[in-house]
Amino acid sequence: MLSPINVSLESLNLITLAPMLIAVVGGLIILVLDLLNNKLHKSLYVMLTILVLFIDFGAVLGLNVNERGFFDVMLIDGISIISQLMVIGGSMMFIPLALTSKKFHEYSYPEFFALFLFMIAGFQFMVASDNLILIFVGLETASLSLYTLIALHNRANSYEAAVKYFTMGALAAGFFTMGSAVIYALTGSIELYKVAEVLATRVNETGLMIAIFGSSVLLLVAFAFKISLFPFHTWVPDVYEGASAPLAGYMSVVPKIAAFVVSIRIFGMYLDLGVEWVRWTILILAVITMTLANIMALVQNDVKRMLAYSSISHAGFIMAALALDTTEGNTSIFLYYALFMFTNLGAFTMLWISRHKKRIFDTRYDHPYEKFSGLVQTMPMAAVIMGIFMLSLAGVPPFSVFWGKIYVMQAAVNAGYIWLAIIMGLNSAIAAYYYLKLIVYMFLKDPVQDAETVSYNMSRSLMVIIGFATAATVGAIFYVQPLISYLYYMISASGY
Amino acid sequence: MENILSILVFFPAVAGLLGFVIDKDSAKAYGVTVAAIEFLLSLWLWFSFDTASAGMQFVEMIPLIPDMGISYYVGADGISLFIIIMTTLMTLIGMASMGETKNIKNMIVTLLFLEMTMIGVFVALDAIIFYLFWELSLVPMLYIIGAWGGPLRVYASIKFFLYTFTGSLIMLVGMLFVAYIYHSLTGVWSFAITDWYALVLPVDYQLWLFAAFFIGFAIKVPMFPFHTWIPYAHGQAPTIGSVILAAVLLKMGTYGFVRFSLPMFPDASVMAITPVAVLSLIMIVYTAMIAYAQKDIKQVIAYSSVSHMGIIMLGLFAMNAEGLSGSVFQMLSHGIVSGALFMLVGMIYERRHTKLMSEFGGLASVMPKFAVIFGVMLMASVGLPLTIGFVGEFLVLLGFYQVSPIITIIAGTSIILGAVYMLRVMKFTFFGPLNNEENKKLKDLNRRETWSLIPLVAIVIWLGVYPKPVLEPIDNSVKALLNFMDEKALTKEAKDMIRVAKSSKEVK
Amino acid sequence: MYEIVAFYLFSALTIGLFLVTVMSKNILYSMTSLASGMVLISGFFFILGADFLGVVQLIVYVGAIMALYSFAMMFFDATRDIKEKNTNNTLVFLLGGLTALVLVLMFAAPIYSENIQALYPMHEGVGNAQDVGIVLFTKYLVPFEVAALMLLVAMIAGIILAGKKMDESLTEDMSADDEIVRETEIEKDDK
Amino acid sequence: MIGLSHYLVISAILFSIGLVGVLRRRNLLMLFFATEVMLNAVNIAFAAISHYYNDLTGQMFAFFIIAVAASEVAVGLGILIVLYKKHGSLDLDDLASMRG
Amino acid sequence: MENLVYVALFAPFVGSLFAALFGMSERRIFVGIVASILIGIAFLASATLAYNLLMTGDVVQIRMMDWISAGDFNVSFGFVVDQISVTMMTVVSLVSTVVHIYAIGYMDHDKSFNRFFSYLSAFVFSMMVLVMSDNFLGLFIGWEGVGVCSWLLVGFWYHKPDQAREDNPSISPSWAANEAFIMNRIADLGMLVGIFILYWNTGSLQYDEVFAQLPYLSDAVLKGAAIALFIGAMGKSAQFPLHTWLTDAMEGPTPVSALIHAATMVTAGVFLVIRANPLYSMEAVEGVSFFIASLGTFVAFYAASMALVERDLKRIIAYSTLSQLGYMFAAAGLGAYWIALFHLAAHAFFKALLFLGGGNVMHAMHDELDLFKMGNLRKEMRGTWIYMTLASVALAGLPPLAGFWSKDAIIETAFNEHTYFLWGMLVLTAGMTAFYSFRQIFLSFHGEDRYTALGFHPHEMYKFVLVAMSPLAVLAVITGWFMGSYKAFIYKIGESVQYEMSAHTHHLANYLGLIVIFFAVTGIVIAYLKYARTGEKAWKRDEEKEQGFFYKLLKNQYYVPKFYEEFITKPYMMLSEIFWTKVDLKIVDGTVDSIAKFFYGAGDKTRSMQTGNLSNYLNWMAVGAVLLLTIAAVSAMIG
Repeated sequence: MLSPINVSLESLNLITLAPMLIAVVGGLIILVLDLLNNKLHKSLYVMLTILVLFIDFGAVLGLNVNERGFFDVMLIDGISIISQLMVIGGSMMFIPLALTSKKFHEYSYPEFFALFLFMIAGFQFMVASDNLILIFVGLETASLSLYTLIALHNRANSYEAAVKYFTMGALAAGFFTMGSAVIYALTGSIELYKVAEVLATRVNETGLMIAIFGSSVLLLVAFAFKISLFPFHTWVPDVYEGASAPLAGYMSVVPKIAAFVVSIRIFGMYLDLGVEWVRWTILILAVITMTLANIMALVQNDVKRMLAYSSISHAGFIMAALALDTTEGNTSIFLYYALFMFTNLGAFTMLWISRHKKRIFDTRYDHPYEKFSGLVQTMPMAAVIMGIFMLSLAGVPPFSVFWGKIYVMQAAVNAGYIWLAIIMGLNSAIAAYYYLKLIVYMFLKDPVQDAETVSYNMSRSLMVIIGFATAATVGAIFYVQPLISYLYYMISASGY
Repeated sequence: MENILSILVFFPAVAGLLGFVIDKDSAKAYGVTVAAIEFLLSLWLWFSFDTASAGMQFVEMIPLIPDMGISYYVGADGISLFIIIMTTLMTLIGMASMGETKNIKNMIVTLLFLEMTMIGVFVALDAIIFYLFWELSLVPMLYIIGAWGGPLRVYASIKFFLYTFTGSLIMLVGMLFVAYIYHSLTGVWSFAITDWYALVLPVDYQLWLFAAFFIGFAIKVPMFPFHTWIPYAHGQAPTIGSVILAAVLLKMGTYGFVRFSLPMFPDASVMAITPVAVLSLIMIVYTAMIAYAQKDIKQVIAYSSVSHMGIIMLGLFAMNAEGLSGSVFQMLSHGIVSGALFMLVGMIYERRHTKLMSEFGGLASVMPKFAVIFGVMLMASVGLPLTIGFVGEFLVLLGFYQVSPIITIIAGTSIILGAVYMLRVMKFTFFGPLNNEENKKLKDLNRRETWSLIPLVAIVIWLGVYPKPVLEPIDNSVKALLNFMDEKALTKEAKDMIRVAKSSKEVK
Repeated sequence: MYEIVAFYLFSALTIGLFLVTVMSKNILYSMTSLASGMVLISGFFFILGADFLGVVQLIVYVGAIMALYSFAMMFFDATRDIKEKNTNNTLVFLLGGLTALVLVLMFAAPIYSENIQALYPMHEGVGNAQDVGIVLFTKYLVPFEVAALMLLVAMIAGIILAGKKMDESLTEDMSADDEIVRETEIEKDDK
Repeated sequence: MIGLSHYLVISAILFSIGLVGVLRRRNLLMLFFATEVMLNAVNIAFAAISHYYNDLTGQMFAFFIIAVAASEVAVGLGILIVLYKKHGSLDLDDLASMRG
Repeated sequence: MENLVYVALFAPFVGSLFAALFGMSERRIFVGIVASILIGIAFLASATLAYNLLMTGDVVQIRMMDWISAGDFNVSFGFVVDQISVTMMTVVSLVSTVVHIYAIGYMDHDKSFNRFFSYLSAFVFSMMVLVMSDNFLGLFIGWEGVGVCSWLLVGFWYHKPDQAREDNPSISPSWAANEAFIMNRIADLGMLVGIFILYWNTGSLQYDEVFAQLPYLSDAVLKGAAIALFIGAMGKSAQFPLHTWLTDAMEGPTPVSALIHAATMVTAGVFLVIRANPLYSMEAVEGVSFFIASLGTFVAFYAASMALVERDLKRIIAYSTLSQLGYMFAAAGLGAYWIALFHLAAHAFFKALLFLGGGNVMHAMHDELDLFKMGNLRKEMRGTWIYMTLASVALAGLPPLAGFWSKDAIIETAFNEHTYFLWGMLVLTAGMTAFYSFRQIFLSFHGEDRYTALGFHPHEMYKFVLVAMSPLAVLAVITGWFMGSYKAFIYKIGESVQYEMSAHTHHLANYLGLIVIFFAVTGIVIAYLKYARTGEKAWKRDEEKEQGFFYKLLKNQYYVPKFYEEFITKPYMMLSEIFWTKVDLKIVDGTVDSIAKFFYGAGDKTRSMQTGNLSNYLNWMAVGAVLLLTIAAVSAMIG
């Protein structure tokens, strides 16, 4: 017979669960509220969501670094804290985009907000663990919510997007589980710290390399899909096009942060073991990704789709930093995404503001370049702001993304990968073209529309968001230092 | 006012921001006033500048990102001082003479931002701040070319942007690598140029880094074979765009060589003398010939600009005070002269909406003032003594003669070829019979145009006759630079090549 | 002996059935073979002593999932033969074959190690369900709860996606499909 | 004697079959079947490894995989339903309005 | 004294500025008067300085202000008034004064009257800078300054259209101006190189400092400097092969031709050689000097030969100028610097007079220059006739006029140096000179009246103009008489300018002189026989002869301009076109664009990867995964 198990409540360290629980409970509250009164306006839910996330944010801030909890399933180290903060922060910034002046389908569902919170909880679980099971379940929770949120936009394209994302996600899940199985077979464990320990003893065993490589590849496929590395990126443009602009912007940042955290944990482990093969595979994939996505973005006719490719390219950029496996490299991942987030938030919000229910300018696209032509004459401020976002994305100083780029490149140089830094530089140059294209349309062409059509969706809260994003993009230089030192501290504290 | 440099940098930017609320009709007056104040400020800078000292003055340093070693670090020495003044001057005059009326407010705001970035480049002592302003300067220029330019303006502006952007990204990698070396040697992150100067790099590192910086600067200069963006940029840009582009933006490249390449990589610079000289020769001769083949007046001046930049490049690599001072002086002179020439072309373009030489002829009879000022600028452009153009060109050739007589002689053909294409312009535009009916009713320069050109004429002559007030501070800084390079150089060849001026020279 | 026979039998059958699942043109065959394959897989679980897992497999997969699929099948009216155009069967089988080859190569490696200590060992004389229960409700309680959350998400998703509210879209102005206000020429070669 | 490798190999083969299914199926519903095959294949591997290491973790993983599979089916079918309502078809080839 | 130097220097400058003030307004006669007075003041100042120098022998050297200083290089505006410069100053200011006054009359009807005076005075200023400067760079200022003024003045009638070379060998004033400028620029490069050589080897550009260093310099340096400086001189003094611009420069108004292209500017090259006499008298550069002498002799002959068949009044005088410059170079190259300088001065007077006379004719003939359309003008223009004859006699080198003394001395020098071939050539050229100058006189002033039939009604120039020309006439006569005292004057400057004939030559001097006179007289007689007679024997155009080879060769200036056009100008244009359209646009820019196009094209291609079909996406994913797996397996098995 088994002996009874005594577990003290303190040893569980339940506080590590608190942030996720807050999100989950918040989601449940919303569901209950809807049950009680189904006539409530979306603004209530938006604000509730923000409030819940606010508490969540506070709870994460209150966590101590490097703690484990709940039978060591939960892992609260530096990167889990900063990634949770970024996930929550990003979510807080994107959810007010629901407050458009026009009604959109998904926001008429209170469940949308519940799912949104569940998704955040999923991401939080995913990043706050080194147990492959919890990572998998958290990932799937978040993904399933995300698929639904995409589909809730409720038009043909969004179904198509959801199906594509879903199907490929299922395939990726298959690879992830297979990879986990190999790891499990190799080490008898699926907890990464344990896996690392065992692998370190086994890494030199003859004939085993194929399994180690194989496991890394299988996991890489799964995360390359999430992060959107070539050739697993194909879903991105379609999903972004099909999804609503806020969600597309959201997807370009938040899920990727979560995926990157797990990647740091997994591939960092391989790199620490001295499996150089993984490094080169990632580097090569990253380089192909950023180049190819850039090239494909050149020929896009739709701004949102262009931004989708651009986000693939940015992801490749950051993935390369991951392969460096230095503290700076890992810091740069978060720094980049933090800075990228503000800019992307702004850019997608601008798209959202200009979104029409009818496709006025093109049979297919919501945001063809033509829509923005001559914007500077009809809405100079909007054009300037959008221009700033584009320049920021192109990596023109002093806007936010530049600081991320330079930090990544510096990390590459410091790690001895000067060629990588040069490729990054050249890619930025290619990328500049398609960002410029929008600027060219906005500033250098004559208007074909009046201000009304572009500011169709404008509402006060969207303006606030835009203002915030602009300030954060322009004023990046003033907060980069604290951001870097905080990130660097947190990451080095957790040993990455 | 120890922080005058910051004021200089940010005053136009703040003014630009406020400019958004200015009424459209008053925008130009506002812009001119701001530019005038800025110009006065820059004069004040000169006034309070200690011309006897060769080092950096008005230094300000505010750490921005200490973890990366990035700080707001500015200062000016004799080399940058006058480029700053030229920048403010050309902005003021360009703006005052501007005949543009379309979207004038946007233009003014853009110009003010552009002014900020230009001054920023010349005062920056932190590589990243330098890079920041460097890149940022592309944006207003892109807008100016693209929004007010000719039929191919979009192509031209994008080409301009992407080309320079690509080059500068390579340069950025170089900067990052220098910072990395600095860090690995000292354990401290720093992008301060003055800190970097202390680095003694092995020769092979120097060569690679030199190459990285070279690409960035060479595209901006623009050196052959990276020059092809400039005919488009000039050809399509509105007058004010060409003026600023030629007068100031191109100088950023050559200034970069002075600020970065020479002091940081003395050995590599010495090794690069021959390749750079050959490229410069190609620039000088080849583009001068291309200029001769042009049909469009503005294109002639655009290509001539490249040709003159070749002279400047040559001087930079003369490795002696004569050549280097001459080169810096030539930057100023080219700025003023080519700026004025572009303005002149712009004035004729406004009247006739064409820049083709074949459309003109005999203009001297209907527009005598115009012809006179054009003639003065032409003569300055071909380097007539007692005009500003001679001093620099002469010193450069003099300086480089010590390095290579043959190259100097070939480069010296610029005084011939320059005359060839410029006189051709003069002949086909101003001389000959006044055949074209449309030209017969052309009005001579109006008051605005005349008075915006007269200061330039005055400067052209003043600095041609008495360049000392400008040349002396430049020379001081250049001598200090050469001394520094000589001390820092590792190889004997480099030490031999770098010729430090001695105040008491032994007579053979 | 019994294990060997069972293993090879189950192996052959699952492979065969799953091949039918992926190859059959008839969705009904496909689904039926899938269900049968899953039953056989639970057989594997039983052989391997994972009784609880086997039961869950039967209940969840064969019971719940297959039921869902069959409802879906009816909804989609997919009982007739599915016409699929397979343009590139060679590639598909090449990929499948290669995957199989590489995975087999991997698993053929001396992947098993005697030195590995089980972290959560099964106990002699204790039923599998008990063992599983203890681990599941201690160590894996959090994932378990998250799985619950996931199921909740799935439920909500299923409900709202299949719900009536989705029939009318607030997102799209349907009239837009018919009247495109303006056709703009996309300048493909503007540089 | 049946070793771990036997199970792993059968798992690998089933996984590949699933993959083939995912790749060649044009009907979304049947494509989903194939993903189930893949997950099931992995489950075998987990159960086998678990057995040979005498460790319960593998069974846990398999257990969660089943849970995930169930949730995926629910969400997936939900999406298929809205899609079917809109398109009247589950054929992938009809589903390429977004390209380029 | 210093003030006088400044007066001499800046009076013309003030005049120029004053005239420029009215540059764009209507003709104002007082502009011309003021400018003339200011030049006159400059002349007075120069003359005072010369007198002072003659009396006291004190060389005035002043330093006005710093100009360029960079590194070790330092040069300032410094002026020196020594025997050489004061000679030039006096000559320049005197001729200028006359020409200014003359121009008031000549440019009477031109609406750009004021502008003309502005340019003309500016030229005088530049010329003064050129001759007075105490360093090479200052000289270069003047050098370029006169170049520009020459450009402005040659192209003064810029509105004239281009013509075919057959109709007008100079094509148009603006064309000629550009040609002059560019050719001079070619030579200026040589000059600059000379300056560079001197600076880097002596550390200075001051004449005295440079010359003090000369003995310490290597032969190669000295040769290099001498050659380079002489290239500069060749351009300005229009020596072969840079000579074509001078005749074309006759497109300018005649006072300009008189002042710039006869009396002053073109002699700057000679002046440079004289100024740098310590350099050219170095033993190391003997070869160069001899080359200078030979080239001078060649040009003297060459130009004279072309003048033989020329029909254009001004071009004849231009050729003669060219020829006389050759004489001067011959003297300078042979070491007789003071003789060269003396001939320079004498030539300035009589050639200016000749040109101004030609200007009178042109004025009278409404700008018609074809000698064949004149004849017997003497009856209408007696004053001019006298002046021109006087000048021609001087030019032809008949005693006792100025030309005889100076030219004879040069020829004697050639003899003295035992360069008998040069001597022979020079003597022959003297004969040709006499022939073509009198051919011109006879064709225009004597013989039959050909102009009336063509509708010309010539009239004599204003009185005051003729009066103004009188100093030149006087000087053309008497200058030679002061050769001895001038020699004493200039000998003070130092050993290097001193040149004495050997006793042998001295002994033969009279015979040598007679030979020259003989040739000159023979030339005049032939000209008379051929062109001056009336009635039956009157000269008629011989069209057939004009088709002859030699005639055409000479007429077309030995086809040199044609050669330049065909082998330099046109290929340059073609090459430029090729560089632009083929190399720059196609290759260089094409490469850049093709890189951009490559990426864009690649985008279009890779775009098709994004088919929108989920199955394809899954394939991509599987391909990627399988590929990675395979690579992993392979690399694991290998490594």
